Amino acid sequence: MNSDSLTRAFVILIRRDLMLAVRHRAEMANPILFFVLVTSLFPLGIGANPALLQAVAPGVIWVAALLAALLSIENVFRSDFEDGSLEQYLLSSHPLSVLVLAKITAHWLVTGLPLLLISPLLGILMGLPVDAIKILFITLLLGTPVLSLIGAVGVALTVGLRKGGMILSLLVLPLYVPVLIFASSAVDTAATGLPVTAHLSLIAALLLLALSLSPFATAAALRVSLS
Amino acid sequence: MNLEEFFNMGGYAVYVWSSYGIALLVLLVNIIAPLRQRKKLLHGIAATARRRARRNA
Amino acid sequence: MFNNFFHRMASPKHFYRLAGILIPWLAVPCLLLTLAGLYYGLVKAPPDYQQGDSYRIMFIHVPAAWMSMFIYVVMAGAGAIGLIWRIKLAEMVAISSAPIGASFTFLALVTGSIWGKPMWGTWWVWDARLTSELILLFLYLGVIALNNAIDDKRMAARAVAILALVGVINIPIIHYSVEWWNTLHQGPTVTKFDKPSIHLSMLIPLLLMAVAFKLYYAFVVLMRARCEVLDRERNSGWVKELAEKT
Amino acid sequence: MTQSKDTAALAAHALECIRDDRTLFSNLDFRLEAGSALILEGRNGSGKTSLLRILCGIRLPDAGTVTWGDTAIDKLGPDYHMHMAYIGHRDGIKLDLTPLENLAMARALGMPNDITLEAALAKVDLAGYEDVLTRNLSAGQQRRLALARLLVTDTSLWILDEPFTSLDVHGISVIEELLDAHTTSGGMLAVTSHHAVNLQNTTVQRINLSA
Repeated sequence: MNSDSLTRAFVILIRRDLMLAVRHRAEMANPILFFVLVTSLFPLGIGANPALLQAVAPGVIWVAALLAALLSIENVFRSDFEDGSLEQYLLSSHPLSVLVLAKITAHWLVTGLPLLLISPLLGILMGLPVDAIKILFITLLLGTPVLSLIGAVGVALTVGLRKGGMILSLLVLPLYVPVLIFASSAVDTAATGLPVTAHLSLIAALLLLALSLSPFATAAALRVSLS
Repeated sequence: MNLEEFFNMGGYAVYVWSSYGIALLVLLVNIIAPLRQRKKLLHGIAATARRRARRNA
Repeated sequence: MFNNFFHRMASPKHFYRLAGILIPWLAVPCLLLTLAGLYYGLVKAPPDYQQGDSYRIMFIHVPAAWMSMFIYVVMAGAGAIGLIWRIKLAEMVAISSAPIGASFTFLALVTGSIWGKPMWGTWWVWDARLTSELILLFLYLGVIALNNAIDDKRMAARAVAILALVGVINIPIIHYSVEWWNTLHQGPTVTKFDKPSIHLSMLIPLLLMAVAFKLYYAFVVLMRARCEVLDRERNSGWVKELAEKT
Repeated sequence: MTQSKDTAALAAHALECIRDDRTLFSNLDFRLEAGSALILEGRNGSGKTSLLRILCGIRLPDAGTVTWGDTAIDKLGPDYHMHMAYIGHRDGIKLDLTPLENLAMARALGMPNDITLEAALAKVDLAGYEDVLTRNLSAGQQRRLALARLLVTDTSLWILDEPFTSLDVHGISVIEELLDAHTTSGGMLAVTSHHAVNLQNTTVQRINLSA
């Protein structure tokens, strides 16, 4: 199986998913709106005291991002399962884990990236200092792919179930804990002006681990769900 | 170490005995559950076998 | 010889009979060890100079916490064996281990918070170990929920195996990140939740209880696995005969 | 159609399949050679679809093995899948893409052959619908588009589950022609169908699962 046809399949699959997403442009806005809405609920709940808001801002923004990612990860395989294309990936002459990685990359471009781009706005909303916003941006840049990769394993395990959504959060949220801890503490530390290289390198390590293991776990889970 | 002192547990009786009580409860439940399930399974299998026999007879 | 044994063991009928024989041989020593552990722990061991007698909760809490980790690893291992070599027996052991592991995790959480009450005055403390146990409980509940959600038993077992493997890779990461998080947000009032310095009189009951819990897990997982065998082999002849007899 | 046909054969050995405690079939054996077709018959729920999915390698048999050129298909993985194509109950095409985009995707997933996508569409009588959104095609046209996927990759084994569903008389004859051309040029076919599948000069095996 020569590798150039594999990379071609990888690129074509990503381009096709992006095309599909563009044709459902309205749906692309959902994760962003959810992210902004959940974040702006907290000041209403906690009160507008700037010092307090700034103290909780990293954790609040990151929990909101995490929930937005979880909400949107569900349809990475759902539509393919319903119209039968998922079976075709299993039967392709390319390794399933590569095709799965293409699907996850496309999903991240459609949902993870927008969360990233809007995060500075939320940083301002919550009164974060500028360099904390920069670090927030970097943690989301490194962290949201991890959310998509780990989430994909959960989706693959529950894609065959009628009400898979409920179980998905129970399966996936515990696995999100390390990213949440390192990322929100990175932004917190940055707000106090201390160096954050340790935090960012840990998140980067999580990303590499997820990148190398999650496609195989997701492929194995898809084979089980479709058998 | 007489009995009364033993149960008092140096004033922490509530905490120590509630912990051991809950432990005993959890461990017993995990033994009883499979026993009851086994009985239920066997009765269920026997019942379906009888029903199927009656249907064929 | 070994291959024949393994092949014979793998047949559900033989496993059911063999497990039936093994269970009492595991249950009796477990009971004896537990009684010994309780005697040495509750009666013989001296009170701690700092915590008085409340530290005796340790003899339940610590072995339960060890078991919660141990069972998850065994579950992931059995799941992997079932997934790779498609051995039904391994699948059944993995499925049967989940509720037992969840029970021990719950037990560790409850006894941990009860033990913390006299020391810190509150029922729940975001201590590193307790927080890790809480997340481990969610992982167990995820495994049990996934197993119940899938109707086909063989597919459920394979899905659970994958989830358990993903979980077992994440457990050390979660543990490390929670430890790291705990040192970060170390509140001034929270004293480090460590065991009192262990000397022999306290170590013996701890080890006795730890071994007793392992034996307990062994015979309870066999009991649950036997139920799995009956459930899966309900249509085969020997199960019907067995059902008629009882 | 210049499709290279290697001589590997698909063979089933003592296959068994159990669903909800019912044995659908057990120790099922057959061998499918180049240029021949296997037609599966049987009542609904007799396990026809399960057998096809076992032959594809999507579903694991409860006992027995499926071999492709004397190697078990689960060992081969993609090396087996490159030689086969499967069309199930669901069409496996995206309704929000055009037929050309769908076929381009199907070609990317397999080993491309040298037929153009437009020619493949013409063969299933969909010439002129290249850029119509698949959502706007009729069910019969969508089914023919799904079957057009067979033409854009170099596959010798076609596994089809009720290919003629929602096709009209004309559609059925178009597809039968394609199946016939495939088998006469050395291809292999495993198909379930309630309609009679008349193939001219190909050796046909019939297996009835509810006999």
